[in-house]
Amino acid sequence: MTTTAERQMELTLPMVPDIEIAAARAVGNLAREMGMSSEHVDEMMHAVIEACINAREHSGCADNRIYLRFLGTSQDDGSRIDIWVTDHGRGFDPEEARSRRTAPGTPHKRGRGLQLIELHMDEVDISTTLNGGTTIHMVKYEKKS
Amino acid sequence: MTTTAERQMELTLPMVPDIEIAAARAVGNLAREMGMSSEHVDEMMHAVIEACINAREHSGCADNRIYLRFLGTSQDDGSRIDIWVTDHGRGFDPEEARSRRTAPGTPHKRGRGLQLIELHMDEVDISTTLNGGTTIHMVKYEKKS
Amino acid sequence: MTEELKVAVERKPRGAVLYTKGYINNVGGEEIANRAYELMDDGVRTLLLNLRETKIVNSIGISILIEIIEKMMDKGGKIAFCCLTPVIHKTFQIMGLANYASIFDNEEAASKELGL
Amino acid sequence: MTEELKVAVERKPRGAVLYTKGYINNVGGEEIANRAYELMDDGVRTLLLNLRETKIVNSIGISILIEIIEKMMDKGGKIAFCCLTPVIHKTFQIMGLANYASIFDNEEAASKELGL
Ligand SMILES: Nc1ncnc2c1ncn2[C@@H]1O[C@H](COP(=O)(O)OP(=O)(O)O)[C@@H](O)[C@H]1O
Ligand SMILES: Nc1ncnc2c1ncn2[C@@H]1O[C@H](COP(=O)(O)OP(=O)(O)O)[C@@H](O)[C@H]1O
Repeated sequence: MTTTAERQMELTLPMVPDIEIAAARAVGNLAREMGMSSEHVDEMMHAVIEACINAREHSGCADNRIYLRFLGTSQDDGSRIDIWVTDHGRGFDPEEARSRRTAPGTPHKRGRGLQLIELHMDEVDISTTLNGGTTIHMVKYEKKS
Repeated sequence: MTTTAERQMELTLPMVPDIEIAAARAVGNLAREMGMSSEHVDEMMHAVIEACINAREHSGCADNRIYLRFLGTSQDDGSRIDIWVTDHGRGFDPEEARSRRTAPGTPHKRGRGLQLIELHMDEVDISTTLNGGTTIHMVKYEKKS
Repeated sequence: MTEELKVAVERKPRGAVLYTKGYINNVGGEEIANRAYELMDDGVRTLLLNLRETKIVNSIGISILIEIIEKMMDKGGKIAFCCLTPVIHKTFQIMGLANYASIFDNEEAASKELGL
Repeated sequence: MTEELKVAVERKPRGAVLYTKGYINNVGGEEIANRAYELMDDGVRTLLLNLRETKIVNSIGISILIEIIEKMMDKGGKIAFCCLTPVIHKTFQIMGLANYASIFDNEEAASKELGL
């Protein structure tokens, strides 16, 4: 397997209203330029939006910044986009957050952000430590057809 | 003078045809989101395009990558965007390149990239060393009206 | 950034259609809610939301849509959606919204089924 | 990336108009050149390039435009431009293109002046 093209973007954004749109647009452009299908692009954009909203709404960070990194890799058999969304906030317990969830499809007003992210992306892992901030890493694959 | 908002983007792009459009689009979005006028946005995009083309056409770099950094700062009296376009190539002598120039307006097929960049941006400085690569740093201001 | 949602209302013989354009976030959701509550106060009991020009929603916006549906159900009315992008459709399903609001592919099918 | 330039040709009683859409880079410039040379071979001596739908040019693309102008001048014809964005207009001036090609605000003014 040879890696033919790789592009990376790092983005630092202030936590202001609607800033998640800037983040989503940036990853959307990168994904489109790499030839991802419009539905995959859309899913990634929605996942990034939820991750940014969580950082803004829950992290309580002092520096008021969201740090994003996007890595796009093209390989013989398709392409892959890795996304990291990081805040320097209070961190949380993902297990505890998961246990507060209701089953998908049950109408529930909040507590769906992480669930949506998991649904839209192929892989999701969260590294978070108490007062050490949170990074959510997500991956989307697109096989060549 | 208080700095109210700052956003940064770092972008690593492969040197493939038309990649300068991805770079220009990224800085264009950032500038628009910061409220820059469409003419300033357009000028920045054209400057970034020329800088990326120079890196691709002249740098002869081995890693085949262009490194971009955009920094947007909003201040009381307006906003400012700093752009760095870096390659890890052979470097060049900007004085020598300038001396090869013809006067602006004289029809001439090549040798206009740096001139266009200087015209489109408010400040331009080039750091380049033989075989140590090139960074072109450019600044665009927009005063609040 | 201006990602403001635009809402247009069209009254129909037996209800109304709400057209949205743009990002449905908290502010956009509230905007839709205000227009929907005005219509409900006016006696409208069948409301179709045509999201044709909305490409992005977030979970806060959707939770407001769920509140609107609940209020309408309390009044014995119903809310339906049409013209969703595939990803918004999927999102509505996870958020549980598809459970008590019908979702149609296009406005014609929706109007016919709802008797608008 | 597909930033392909599209070119459309419209023959006029006394010349032709070339409409461009998209990015004028080396490839786009060559595309324009091919169409322009076809028209010249066909005897066209007055050619208007309407750049209405071009928002971005690069210096390589422009140098190809200069070549086209030179070829046309050799044949005793003329090339003009219209509908440039302010930044493209400025760029044409520095590149020296404005020196031997007229630039018009809109197609009407250009057609009238050129007698197309
Ligand atoms: N970046 C973060 N920093 C701190 N806490 C977070 C972060 N992201 C998520 N959480 C916690 O996880 C919970 C679940 O998040 P989520 O599934 O997005 O639902 P919601 O945001 O609607 O509460 C949140 O309520 C919050 O307590
Ligand atoms: N990133 C770079 N690396 C090496 N050489 C460069 C770089 N950028 C510019 N140059 C040198 O400077 C000269 C002038 O550049 P420019 O004004 O853009 O004109 P052109 O690219 O049309 O030659 C180039 O011909 C090249 O020798």
